[in-house]
Amino acid sequence: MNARPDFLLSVENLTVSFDGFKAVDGLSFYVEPNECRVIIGPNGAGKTTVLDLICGRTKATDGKVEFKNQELLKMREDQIVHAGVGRKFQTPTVYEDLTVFENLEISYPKGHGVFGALMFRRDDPVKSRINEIAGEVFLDDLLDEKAAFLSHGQKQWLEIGMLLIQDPELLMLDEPVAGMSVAERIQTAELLNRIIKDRSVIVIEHDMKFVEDIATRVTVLHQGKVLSEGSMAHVQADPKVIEVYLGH
Amino acid sequence: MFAEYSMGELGAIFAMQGFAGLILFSVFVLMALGLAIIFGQMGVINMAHGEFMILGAYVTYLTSNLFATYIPSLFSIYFFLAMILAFFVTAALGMLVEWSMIRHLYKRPLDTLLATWGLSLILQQVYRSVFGAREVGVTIPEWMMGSLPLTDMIEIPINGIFVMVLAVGISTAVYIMMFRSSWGKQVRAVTQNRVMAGAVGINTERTDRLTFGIGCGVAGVAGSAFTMIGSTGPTAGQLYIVDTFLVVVFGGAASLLGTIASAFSISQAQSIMEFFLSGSMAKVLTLLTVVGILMLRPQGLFALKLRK
Amino acid sequence: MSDTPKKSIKTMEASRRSVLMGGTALAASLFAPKFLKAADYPTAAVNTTGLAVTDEDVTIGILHSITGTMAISETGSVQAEKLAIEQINAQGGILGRKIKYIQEDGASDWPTFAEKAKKLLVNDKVASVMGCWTSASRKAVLPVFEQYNGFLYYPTFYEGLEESPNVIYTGQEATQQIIAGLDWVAETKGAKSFYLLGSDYIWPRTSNKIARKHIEKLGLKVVGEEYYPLGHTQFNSVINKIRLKKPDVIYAIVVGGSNVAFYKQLKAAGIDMTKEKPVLLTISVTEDEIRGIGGENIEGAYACMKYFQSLDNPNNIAFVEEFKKMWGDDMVIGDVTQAAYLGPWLWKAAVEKAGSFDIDKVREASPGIELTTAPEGYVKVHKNHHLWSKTRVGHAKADGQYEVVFETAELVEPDPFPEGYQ
Amino acid sequence: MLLKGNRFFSTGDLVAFAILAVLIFVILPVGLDTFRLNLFGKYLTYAFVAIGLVLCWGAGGILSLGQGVFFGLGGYCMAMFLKLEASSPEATKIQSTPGIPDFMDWNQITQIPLWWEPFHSLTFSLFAVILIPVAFAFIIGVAMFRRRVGGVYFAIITQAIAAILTILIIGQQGYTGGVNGITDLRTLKGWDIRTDDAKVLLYFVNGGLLFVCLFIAQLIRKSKLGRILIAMRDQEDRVRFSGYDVANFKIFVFCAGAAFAAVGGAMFTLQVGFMSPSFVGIVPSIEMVIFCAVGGRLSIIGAVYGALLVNLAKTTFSELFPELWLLGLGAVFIAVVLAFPNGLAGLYKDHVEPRLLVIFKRKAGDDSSTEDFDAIKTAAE
Repeated sequence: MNARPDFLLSVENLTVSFDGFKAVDGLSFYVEPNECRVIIGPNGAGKTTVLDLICGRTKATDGKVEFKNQELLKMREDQIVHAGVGRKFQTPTVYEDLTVFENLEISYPKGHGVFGALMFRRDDPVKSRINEIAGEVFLDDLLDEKAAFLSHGQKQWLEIGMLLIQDPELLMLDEPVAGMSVAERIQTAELLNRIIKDRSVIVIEHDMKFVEDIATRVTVLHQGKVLSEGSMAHVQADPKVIEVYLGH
Repeated sequence: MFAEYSMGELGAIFAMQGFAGLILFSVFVLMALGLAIIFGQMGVINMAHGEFMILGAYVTYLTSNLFATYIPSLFSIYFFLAMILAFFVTAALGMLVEWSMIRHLYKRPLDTLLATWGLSLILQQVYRSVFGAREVGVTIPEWMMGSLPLTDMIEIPINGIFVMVLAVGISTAVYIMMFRSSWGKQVRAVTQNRVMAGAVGINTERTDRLTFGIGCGVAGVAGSAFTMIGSTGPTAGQLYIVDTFLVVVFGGAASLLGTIASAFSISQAQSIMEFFLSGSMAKVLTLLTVVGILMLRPQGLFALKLRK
Repeated sequence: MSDTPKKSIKTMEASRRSVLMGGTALAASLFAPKFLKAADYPTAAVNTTGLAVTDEDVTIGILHSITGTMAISETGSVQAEKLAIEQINAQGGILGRKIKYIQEDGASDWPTFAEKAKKLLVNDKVASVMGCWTSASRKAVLPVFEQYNGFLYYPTFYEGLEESPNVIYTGQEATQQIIAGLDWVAETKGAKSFYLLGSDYIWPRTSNKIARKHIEKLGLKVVGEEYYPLGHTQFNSVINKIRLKKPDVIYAIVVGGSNVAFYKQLKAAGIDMTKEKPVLLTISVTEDEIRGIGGENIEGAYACMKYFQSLDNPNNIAFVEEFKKMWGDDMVIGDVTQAAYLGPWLWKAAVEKAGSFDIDKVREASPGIELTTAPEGYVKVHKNHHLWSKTRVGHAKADGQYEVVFETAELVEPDPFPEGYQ
Repeated sequence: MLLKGNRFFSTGDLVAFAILAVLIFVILPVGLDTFRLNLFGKYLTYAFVAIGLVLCWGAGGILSLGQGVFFGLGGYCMAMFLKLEASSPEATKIQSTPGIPDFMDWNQITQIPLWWEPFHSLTFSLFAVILIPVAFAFIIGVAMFRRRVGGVYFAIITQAIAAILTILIIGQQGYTGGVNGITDLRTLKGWDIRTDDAKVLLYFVNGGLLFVCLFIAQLIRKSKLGRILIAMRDQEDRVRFSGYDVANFKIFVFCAGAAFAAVGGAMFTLQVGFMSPSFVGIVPSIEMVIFCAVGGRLSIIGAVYGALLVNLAKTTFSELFPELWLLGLGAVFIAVVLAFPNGLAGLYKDHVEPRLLVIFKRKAGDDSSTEDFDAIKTAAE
């Protein structure tokens, strides 16, 4: 089976094994432009590992990952980012010793070489872009605050902001609302709904209500393999899914 | 270089050289085991490892003097008692150090390096003040210093055999303790996730202290054994530190088997090169090879592949 | 920094303590004291260059490592120098002045040596310095002594290749230690082949070079030559090589901690030195080192030195007694310790001959100075600033002492730049 | 208004730089005799290394236990030039081969080896002082950071490299001077570096270069690169997924640290008058880390004070209590790690700087904005 060019991302026969244990096993799926794909599945199904493989954090044992017809598996993490893939981690990963402004500034897609970084100037376009993004992720009042002092939910937003500023074509979010208060959750859902409009998104999420809200298609993973794929209604009705979820 | 020798001579030399390699291997294993526990399992960079070894050597020295003065009739077996004492004395010091210093630093592994370096300076000065700046001569029972002539050419040093037996014995003991006992499980649980281990009811403080103490104790036994083949002086411990760390790192820090495999490969490489090259160049080449391989394979020889 | 006055107070205390420890009943008979009165030598006349000389005393420096890896070796030298100073003071000092000393720690670190040497010369204006042990420390202080015109008494046997107007070398240079010993082993033991072994630095390398040339001159054979890094502790491989080559003589110049490891492993490998197959000849193991090695581990080896503690002459018997009285009965005295002991005495003799503390005059007076009271016997300063001395061979015994089995009939001339050996 | 600070220097930084400048260029030269001043000059050469370590370790989280290698390489490059100049045929006419360095003559080398030849040129030597260590650091950096070796592993490998280089230098004594090092250096282009005047001048050159390095380090820290280093130290993965090639940044900062160390080494050779393998090995390398830790691993100015104070303490302790100074030194290191992890700089930042700033602020008068005042308040809290 050849990768099809009309997909933004095609994952084919993706496999990784850790000392013989196949965490992801012959996995294939395709993401179209402007699609919001949600990956669900029980713990240990390999969801996070799939994201790790796509963004280069873990090296695949076998398979293909093509993004806009570029093979991602051969690229370094930073090259994958420059190709247009952004990744948010499960636990909020921000630079605690830096301010919110500086966190966003580091993610600003300019001056990414050593000398570029040395010569980087905080000029007006940079400032206005950072302000804009900060507004979008509800942090415009906290720009000079150290990230360490943010609440858990605010850190999640900051990380999303750090992705947005790169303007990726494919955004991968690992449990973006985990550990948030109800109010934060509502705000985040609204934020996500806004940002998934003009790009493709892969989301890992447990909250079914939330999944129903945003998903174009849902992929159910089980033991490193695709168990079911389709619309939310389709997978919810799939007996295999019901067995895996209820059988436990 | 071998043209002028008979086959018999060559065979004998290679046999003995192989044996020399095995002795070196045992020496490396003994040096590295304590550190493999402290550094490999606990992540503490103990720069005072050599000083703990020397403490074991000084304990042996004191024991030998005691026996020579008070019970000379039993002098020929004092060494066994000395090793046991060395274990407990260094383990006790190790636990004291863990309690006063190391336990505050588990989250800052690189800082343990600095603190233990400070400790090593202090220990060196204490040794110097107590035992004098000069090396002390540890008298080894006569039977341990001889050799077993196998053939006319091949002679096997008894202390070499002793070191080898000790290395095997201690490795086995450490292996059983770390991987076959419930206590070992606790140690591994604590080192992998301290908070979680505490939450499931493991007394993490006690486990840490005992682990560190045992690591130091093993170093003490090694130091005690090395009085047979090396020198005992305030600064002698520093000689061991580079080799020891390289052995542990090269093996893949968290793996005991790796430490042993690495001790084996480094010792064989060094022993072979020493035979064909001059001593200094052999040492340089051995170190370079190890560093080179580590650059290609930074996780060491044996490492678990894990999801990060 | 104003620690200089404090230092002198401390120094005086130290000397007082030492006086109590050592006792004043020195070998007065031996060193035939001639009490010179300071009044006969006015300070203005004996000290025209502003050295630390007063009407009562004269200050010198002691510069050795008290800390660090070299402290092991240098302790004996410090003790010997302090003993000599005590004895000189008990006899009334030099030109009627007591010797005070300022002791500095070189800390086994060469820039520290240079730094402290400069402090002693520039800040303390010491009239001479007893000090250094390793070649590296001497090389580090040498430019300082030459620049500020200081005067150093250097006690260690060393590789030669140096002749500074500002240094008196009280130890032997390499040829003095090597050639006679090789002749002896070739003659009495019938040695034909040699295996040269050393720690990897300049002294063993230079010494082995001279040894190789001489061995080849004698028409004999060097079957192996090998160096191990300083601090190396595993010698099984080289021991096997030695076994393979079957030399008549192992010529070993291993130093420091390596020494201990080498001899212990040699013995354990079944090479019994008392059987003299092969003969082990060393120039790096003094009685001091044997304490670390253990007499039982080196029994039967031969060492080539100019001094052994067991030398049987009245000078030495008195010296050993005084040394033990001052520093404890368990002390042993090696070649370098004795050479260090000569330093203050040679300086005293030179100052008295010159009638002045001025460095230039002391330097001028130094060649030709004789010491009949030296523990090693009679020594004389050569015009190349080294000492004429005898070469002796000692046979190591299990109790850690050497039995002297040979000594050259005449004093051996020092030759720091030996023609034909370079 | 100078004191208001700018993109690269906050007011606090300016005050700290100014105090250090006054100390180095006014107080020490006025207060000390040439001998002591020369000592402080020597201490300051270690400050170069410590500044590099602040960048590598404090900011970037890369702990190198082999900075002595770069210090030594820089120092040896300088020493080779000076030695060749000191080995003129007239000065070495007693040798069997006049015109070559004395240690070569003792080792039966009759001709200057090819790789020594370029060191006849001062220009080449000065370039080599920086470029050779940097190239070496680059090779190590590429090999290690590309393979993602970091943390403890990096520390131990650099330590092993220091050990290897020491054995090599000692073993190849015909070409390197062996364990004695390259000694008896006299003149630089005919100018006697051993005189008191020369020492004073060298002290000031050294101080000047130190400030150049401090300035460069400050630029690096205050640029986006500096913030990336901190980001990298705390969340290396996140930096990767923000689109940075982390290895390049590590290589850069490691090379920068090596360059600083090399300058320090060259100045050391000039001021002390020799170079030997005892500055290359493990012990000096770890001591250099300790200077940095005592000064405060996050502060470049702190690093300078750390180098000064530890060395001063070492000299003073060893003069006053020669038999006990190791105890004191060891205790200081443990205390710094356990009780003051941010070293002297941490103490200064918490207790001294806020008060100083208030004083300067008053003098600065109306120019100071309320924004700055807030900053002071935050710092004070």
